[in-house]
Amino acid sequence: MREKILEVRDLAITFNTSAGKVRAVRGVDLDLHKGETVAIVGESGSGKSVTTKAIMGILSNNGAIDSGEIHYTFEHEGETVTENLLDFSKKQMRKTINGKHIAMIFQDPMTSLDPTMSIGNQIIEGMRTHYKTKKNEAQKKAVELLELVGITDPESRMKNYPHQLSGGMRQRIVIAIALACDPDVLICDEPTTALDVTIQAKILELIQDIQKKTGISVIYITHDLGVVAKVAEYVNVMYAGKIVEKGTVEDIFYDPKHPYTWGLLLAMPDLETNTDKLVSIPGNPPNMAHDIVGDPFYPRNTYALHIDKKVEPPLIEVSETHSAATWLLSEQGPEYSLPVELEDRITRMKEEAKLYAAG
Amino acid sequence: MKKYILKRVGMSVVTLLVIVLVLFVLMQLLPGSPFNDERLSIEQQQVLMSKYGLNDSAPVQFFRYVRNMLTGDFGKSYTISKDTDVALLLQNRLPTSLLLGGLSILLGSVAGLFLGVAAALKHNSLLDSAATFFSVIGVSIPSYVFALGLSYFFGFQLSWLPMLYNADDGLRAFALPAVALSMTVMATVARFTRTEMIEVLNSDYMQLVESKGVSGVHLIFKHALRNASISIITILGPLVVSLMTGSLVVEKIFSIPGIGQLMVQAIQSNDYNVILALAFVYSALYIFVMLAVDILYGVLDPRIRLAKEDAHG
Amino acid sequence: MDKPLNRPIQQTLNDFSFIGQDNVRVMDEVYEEDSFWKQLVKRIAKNKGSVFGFVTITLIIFMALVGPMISGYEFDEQIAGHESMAPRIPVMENFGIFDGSETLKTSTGELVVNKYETIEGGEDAYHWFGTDVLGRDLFTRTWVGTRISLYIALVAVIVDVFIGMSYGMISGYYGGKVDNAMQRSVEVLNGIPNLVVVTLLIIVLKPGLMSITLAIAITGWIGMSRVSRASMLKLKESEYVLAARTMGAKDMTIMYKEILPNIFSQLLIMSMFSIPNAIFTEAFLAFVGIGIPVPMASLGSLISENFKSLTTHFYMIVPPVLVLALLMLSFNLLADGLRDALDPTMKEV
Amino acid sequence: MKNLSKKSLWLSGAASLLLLSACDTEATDEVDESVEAEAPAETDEQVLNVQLNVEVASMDPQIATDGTSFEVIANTIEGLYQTDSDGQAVPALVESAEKGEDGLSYTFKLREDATWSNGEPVTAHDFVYAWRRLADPDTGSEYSYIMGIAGLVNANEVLAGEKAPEELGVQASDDYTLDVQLANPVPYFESLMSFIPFFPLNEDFMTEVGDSYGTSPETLLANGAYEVSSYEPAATTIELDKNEEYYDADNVVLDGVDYQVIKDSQQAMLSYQNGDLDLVTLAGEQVDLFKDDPEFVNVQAGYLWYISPNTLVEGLENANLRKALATSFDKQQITDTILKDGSVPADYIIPDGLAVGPDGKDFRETSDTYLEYDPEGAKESLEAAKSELGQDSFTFGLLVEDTESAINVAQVLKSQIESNLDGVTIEIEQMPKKTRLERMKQADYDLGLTRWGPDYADPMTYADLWVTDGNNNDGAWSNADYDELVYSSIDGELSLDDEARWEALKEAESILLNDAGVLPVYQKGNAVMVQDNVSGIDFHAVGLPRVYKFAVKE
Repeated sequence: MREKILEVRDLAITFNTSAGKVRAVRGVDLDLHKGETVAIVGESGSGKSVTTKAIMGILSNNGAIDSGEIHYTFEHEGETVTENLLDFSKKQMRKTINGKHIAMIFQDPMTSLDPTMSIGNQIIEGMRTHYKTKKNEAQKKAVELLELVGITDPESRMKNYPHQLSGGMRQRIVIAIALACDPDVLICDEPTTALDVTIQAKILELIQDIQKKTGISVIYITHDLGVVAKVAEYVNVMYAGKIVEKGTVEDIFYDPKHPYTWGLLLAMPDLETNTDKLVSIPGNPPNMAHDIVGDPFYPRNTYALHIDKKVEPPLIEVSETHSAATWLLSEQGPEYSLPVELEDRITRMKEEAKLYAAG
Repeated sequence: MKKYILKRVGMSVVTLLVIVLVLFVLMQLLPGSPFNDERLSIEQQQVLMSKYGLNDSAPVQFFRYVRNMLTGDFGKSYTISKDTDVALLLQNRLPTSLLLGGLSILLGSVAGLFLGVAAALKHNSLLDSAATFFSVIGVSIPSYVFALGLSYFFGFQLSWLPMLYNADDGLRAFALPAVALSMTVMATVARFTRTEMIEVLNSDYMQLVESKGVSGVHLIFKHALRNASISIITILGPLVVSLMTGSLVVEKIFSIPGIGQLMVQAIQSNDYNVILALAFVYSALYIFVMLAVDILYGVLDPRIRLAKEDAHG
Repeated sequence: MDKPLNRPIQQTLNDFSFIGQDNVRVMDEVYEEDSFWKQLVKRIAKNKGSVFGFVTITLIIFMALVGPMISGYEFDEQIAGHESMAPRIPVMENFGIFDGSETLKTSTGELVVNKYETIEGGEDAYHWFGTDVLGRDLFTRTWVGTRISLYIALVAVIVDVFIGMSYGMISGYYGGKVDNAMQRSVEVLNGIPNLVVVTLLIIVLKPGLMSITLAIAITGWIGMSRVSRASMLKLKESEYVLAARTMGAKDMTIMYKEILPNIFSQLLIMSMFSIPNAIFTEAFLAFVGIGIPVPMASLGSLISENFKSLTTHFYMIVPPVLVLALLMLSFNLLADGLRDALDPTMKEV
Repeated sequence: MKNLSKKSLWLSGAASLLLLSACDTEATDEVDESVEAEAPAETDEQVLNVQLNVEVASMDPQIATDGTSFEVIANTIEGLYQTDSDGQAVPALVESAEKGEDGLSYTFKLREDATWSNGEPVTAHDFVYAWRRLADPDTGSEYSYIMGIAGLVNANEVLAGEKAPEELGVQASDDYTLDVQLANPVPYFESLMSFIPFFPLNEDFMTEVGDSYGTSPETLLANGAYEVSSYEPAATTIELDKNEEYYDADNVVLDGVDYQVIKDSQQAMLSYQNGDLDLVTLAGEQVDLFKDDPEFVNVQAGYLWYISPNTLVEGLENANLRKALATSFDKQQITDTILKDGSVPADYIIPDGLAVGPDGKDFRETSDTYLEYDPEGAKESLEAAKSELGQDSFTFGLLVEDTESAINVAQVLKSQIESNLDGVTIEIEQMPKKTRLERMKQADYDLGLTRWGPDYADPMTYADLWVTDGNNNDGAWSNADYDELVYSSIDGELSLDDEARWEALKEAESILLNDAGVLPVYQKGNAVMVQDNVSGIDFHAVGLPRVYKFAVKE
């Protein structure tokens, strides 16, 4: 039985900037079940980080939540309760949710650790805050955590400062910090983007390992579909503050419906691609400070319909797990076929998967 | 760290020596002999000049000066307090000025930090604007205007605090001058703290700390302020300079026997040795503060404290 | 998860047909960003503080230029009998304020005097800000004095830009021994408190505008040199500079044609922060008695002059203090706004 | 016990009434003591709080040069003579003085009850020591030239280093007899003896403390009304206590004098109004607020402010031009609207109240005035100068020191000279006093606003300034007749005839001013506030500005 742990409904967030109001998130729905991994994929600025920051309650001061609900189910004093996190004050969030129930790993391990505090103290800080754990106990647990995240010689590392560690090590520390209070949900905001490719893989494996061991639920934010394929069970593709396609990994990789998802898939580097160059999505994401009329993706969409200029498409269900926001799926939509390169690639991916499964 | 400190100390000493040389050269260019009182004849002036060794060649005078200085001898005052050792003058006045300066820095930084942190936490709020406005006013109005205003209201109208310095009053005597002097400090610290705090509060690691569930006083002091303070202490140097400047006038208004008042007097009466000694003291104080800031910087910032010996902050 | 369409769609026949291949190229221009400067101006305009600053500075500059001409008095004109007269402004005098009367708190009781009524021809005289102890019109003097302070602001910026920026850029660009030597010299210069340098200098030279200018020139640029050196260090390793170098560009060309344009606007704004400092230095010199020579006036010298009458004729010190504070406030606010608008790290989101 | 004390108080009160009428000071003292013993809380210490505007530069009588230092020294050390409330020299340590018939020798008998605060008696040797010290070039005293003015035998030779200080014409024939030999008669010699540089010092004590003399209460000796209880070099507060060892201690009422250095006159006035100070000096505009106050006092100071024209500068060698400048500014306006402190216009160079002649009248009473404000006359003089010099426009720099009053006066001078004299431009150059003196001494100036304070009560303290090649004749004005009159009055024929000398000095003044060798501006006055419970402070125009010996604070 899938147990729903987090349910985001119609979340809309606006930032007040000197350039005017920026509508960063425009009605996002998201579901997370216990023990599962959901990925949010999109280009930078699509609103994926902002969504998760809203869940954590760490939006910057100039951000305002216009609408929506974030229902979170958790154990509180022995009872299972479901609360709308948006009703929580900042203080309540810190006290009851952050770290304790939902933890987060950030994009850049080089900047996400406090440079003036030792590693050990940063790890035990959460435990000391939430559970008033005794210092030596907390330290013992911190050493265990460091071992868990694969740091050798953990005792001596406790005294180190962030600048003395490499990027990969730091990300492991960040993971250890996130796990310190045994959270139910781990939000990983592009945890590998800033790392070398070889270390990326290791960190991903580490997160998967931990998930297996602890049964934690993970929200994974990335712009790299390659990563998604490795870690996620469910995928949400975000564009311009909205989810434009959602589905299982299979749905998204083998049967993508949205032209934007196509673009993302084509932009994945692939050794066996026949063409000389990577296909990229033309143009830039829209400026969210302007009002958006129609489908925000249409200016970059070679499959754009005339209606895209006027009306933003709704999410249209393809299967029980799969839906996409494109007029191509509408009943009146025209006939179309996937780009040839994409067809090729999907075929190859399926074959690889079979090989992988077989052997 | 040790090597780093040694290197910094060495640099400071060299700087100080160069400063003495520069001061000495400047002094040679000063118009007006210290002995041109209208009642002295040319012959007598010559006698006095040779008595004080002012007829020797410049290098001889310079080396003699440096040598004496190393033994704590700054020569004698020519005009302000005739025939008195400059060292004696300093000995009497320096502690007073240091106490006043220290009090002002303490008062100003605490108030400034408080204002700055409050403004940063309530960024873009009314409080923020008020704090900003207040601090800009603080740096915009000369401290002597504050000084006389304070003296008028609290000393004269309300009679709460003494208007004039009196050694018997203890710290009470410093209340008004310290407040007057600390206005600039407060304003500067507040402005700087606000900027730094906003930057730190928006940093990635603060998000991580918040996502751990840390909040309130702990968040502000252990993380935000600690990180912000690394940059905040760098303004200590400039602040000390502004305090020195301010003390010249504030000491005059409150009749405080400090080195600021002495400096103005020395400049106006061409008391060479006193000017040289005071310029040296000011420079030494400043360099010492800069050195302290650098070392403090290292203590606060593990990136410097633990850096390999060849690293440089 | 399908949501009902909440907007009626004006359906046309070709709504659901492809736009075609041209779509992408044509449409890419729609969201083209404003030019850099236009954006900057927009952002500044959003910041109330910097708008206030800009407007106030403009107003003060205007008054500095025009004020002395419209008062009908010369700045150094001592009108016998007009000494220490309180402000009197037409129209407003009818409301009982600025009518030229002042209350003297003498030790034998308060005394309301109106010199305009007692002196000959006083009925028709108007001194909008009053007069000083020598009988000079303070309105005229305040705006003449403002000119000096504005001139000093200009000097500060020029010094910052020409000396500070160049020094820092050269030091940062060449690095190594050159940098080391240059930085040590700055350290020494920086080790001498401005106070000492400025006062000694003014005494060695003759007090005057030239000396004040020189004093600011000697001490004012150090901060800027640091900033520009740091920018230079950052930029000189960048790809486009390396590219220019491999193409055989000369050092000077790289520095001034390749790097300078990229940091200039930022540094220029940094230099605005030195303006209040410079204005303040002048005011301080005036207070210690080595400022601009009489009978010329600067805001600083006016404050120190009229400070002596603070407890007797309070109104004398108000205009210069007000203008000085406003000027410093405005430059601070404007520079703050400009920096916020320019500095990406300070940008929101 | 209680009863008893009440009774004794009543008794002593009655006794004091009786005794007071009998005017027996000894007895009243006793009574006072008994009252004090009974109710010590009621008799607050009488301490006078006085504002100074500058720090004391030196507590050494032979080194000090400024009025502030003099004031503090004179409260603690007494010389042969002291100045009384009328400005006349009256005996202090001198019991009797004998003047030689030719006026070339003096024998002073000293009183034998005077002691230093360390218990040592004050003897004639202390004077001999101090005077030799004053004349010794090694001491570097700025006032050493006054020994020449006093006319002591060998004074000028000792000053020039040609003779040893021991050859100076002063000896102690015994502990209490001081013999002085003069090279020429000095009519004002006794008045000079009240001047601080001639005050005694104790040689033994000086040897003991060495260079540190006058750096702390321990390194100071007193033989006067008060002794220093708190002092350090350049201190902003100085405390004096009544000197119980003083021979005339019975006539000193105050328990002490506290000095506070306050440079800002507004702050000083606030403190005065607060009751923290008993005596302050007012500046400029403040006078308007306090001039009607019963506590307001105007005192005349001897200082003369004048413009020194540099006759070596092209144009200023012309007497008509100098005259034009001298008469083109309204002195009355300067004193009434700018200074307001009781300063008066000076149409002379020998100040009012400086010296009384053989006729018993003040010098000014019987002499003329010169160079009054006269814009029309100034214009005529200017026209004459223009045609003589063949030049239509003149630009002169005016050196002023950077004090508030000097700068304000200079600005009025500039404004008035320029508006009254077509074609004349004045450029003000302000600088610290020391720099101004240097520039003037090197004759590197056009016009200099300067001042001279009298050292002794005789017109000569001014007249000898402008002799040819005189030490302070910065403007190099020169007139043979003037030189002859002055030199003859110092040590020539005229010095023997008091009346002729007096007339000669009047003539000298007229020669100088009719040629506009200097351009007098004003004679300084001081506006001071004295709390109404304070009385008995003596203000003087010459030498010591203020004496507190007889001051009383109720």
